[in-house]
Amino acid sequence: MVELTSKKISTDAVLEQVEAHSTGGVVLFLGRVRDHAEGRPVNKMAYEAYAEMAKVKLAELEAETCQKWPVKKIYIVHRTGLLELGEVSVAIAVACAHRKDAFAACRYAIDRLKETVPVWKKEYFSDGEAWVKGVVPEVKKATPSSQ
Amino acid sequence: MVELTSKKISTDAVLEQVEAHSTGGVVLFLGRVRDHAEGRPVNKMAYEAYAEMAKVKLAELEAETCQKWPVKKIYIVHRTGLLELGEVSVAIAVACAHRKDAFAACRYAIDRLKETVPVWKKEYFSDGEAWVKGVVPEVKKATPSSQ
Amino acid sequence: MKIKLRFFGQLKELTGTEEAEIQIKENTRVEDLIWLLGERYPNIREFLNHVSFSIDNEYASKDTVLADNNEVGLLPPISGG
Amino acid sequence: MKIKLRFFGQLKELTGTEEAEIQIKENTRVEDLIWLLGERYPNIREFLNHVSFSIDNEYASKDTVLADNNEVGLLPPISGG
Repeated sequence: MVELTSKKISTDAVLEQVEAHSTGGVVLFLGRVRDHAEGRPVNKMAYEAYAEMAKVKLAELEAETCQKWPVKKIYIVHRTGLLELGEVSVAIAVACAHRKDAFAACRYAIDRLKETVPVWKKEYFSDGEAWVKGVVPEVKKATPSSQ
Repeated sequence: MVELTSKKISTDAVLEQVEAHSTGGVVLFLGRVRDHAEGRPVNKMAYEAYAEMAKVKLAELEAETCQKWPVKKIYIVHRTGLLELGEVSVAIAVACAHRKDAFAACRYAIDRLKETVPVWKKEYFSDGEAWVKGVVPEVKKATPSSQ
Repeated sequence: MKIKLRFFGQLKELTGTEEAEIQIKENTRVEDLIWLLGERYPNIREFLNHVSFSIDNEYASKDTVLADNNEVGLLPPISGG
Repeated sequence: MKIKLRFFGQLKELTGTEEAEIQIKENTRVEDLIWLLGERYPNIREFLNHVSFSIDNEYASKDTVLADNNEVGLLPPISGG
């Protein structure tokens, strides 16, 4: 399951989503608001999403991850809105029969999320604010009607 | 920090141990009791530890992991006693500034734990019980006084 | 023909706009749209080179031809996670 | 000289013992101890080949010489996690 939420992310709730008695290994990744960025102290962080598209991309990400690894359960949630220091901005939980797969799948999911899901973050400093330098998502060429 | 406990492991408490405003990425590994082992249904699982030595080995594991990766916070806890299906037998939480390190360090820690920490588990089936086939820990040769 | 525009991040701030409608001619490609946008929103001109475009929730290349009622997103480099 | 033995897992079950003391001669190595153990605990003989030994909380090789009051663990292959 995937979700985009403006509410505080509870890690307990995240882990409940991947409860399954048939899984041995669970890997959870949490992204949290850091108190510094390139040496500058950060006070808080705002996350903005293109909600409709982000949900589509999160669902694609889920499907892609499950295609590449034998995932039993996966839950991906991204937060939006204004976050305080230490709050969770993104959580990805993956349950697999074998821990090797759970690590690889979770790692893939967070790496890929950062390349594909339309979300933007802004850092608030004591003396101003700045959008975080992002990455340009890859775009498949429009298939020309060339056959 | 490392711990050996006969009490139920709370993932919230585990994650609290690696709270730090200076860390961006947290990776948590959870081992849970599975409902099957090599095709046979499992009802519960008993974990026995050589407590004094396990604590020494867990502390070594922590030190080793922190030496290999830039770990900001790490918490390793292993459960002992009789566990029901789905209960957490081991939890390893690692917080690093960069997620790549957190994944690598957490992966290393659980792999190494299984090779070095003296813990034994027994599976209970509906019609019997069996000690799980384990691994023989590596032993450094006693340094002979050969100089 | 008309399309709906959606602005995000810095582009939303610079245009002061979340959504807008714009009339386009038939066979307008994303690349052509960029010029229309530069004309209509002068203060985002310098950013348009780094903007990605989406059409109906899918990233679109610059040679994609727009259709009536498409929803087109103007997406600065993404920084989620 | 005497040492303290600790039994774990299957070995604890088979010997019905958690701890025991055993007298050893000076210069007894872990390898020599294995023969003493086989003599004293016949029903773990077939397992002694796969047992690891610890001395005072550290894995010990078979050529390690035991010292008075060492705590020696008889450790079946480990299966934590």
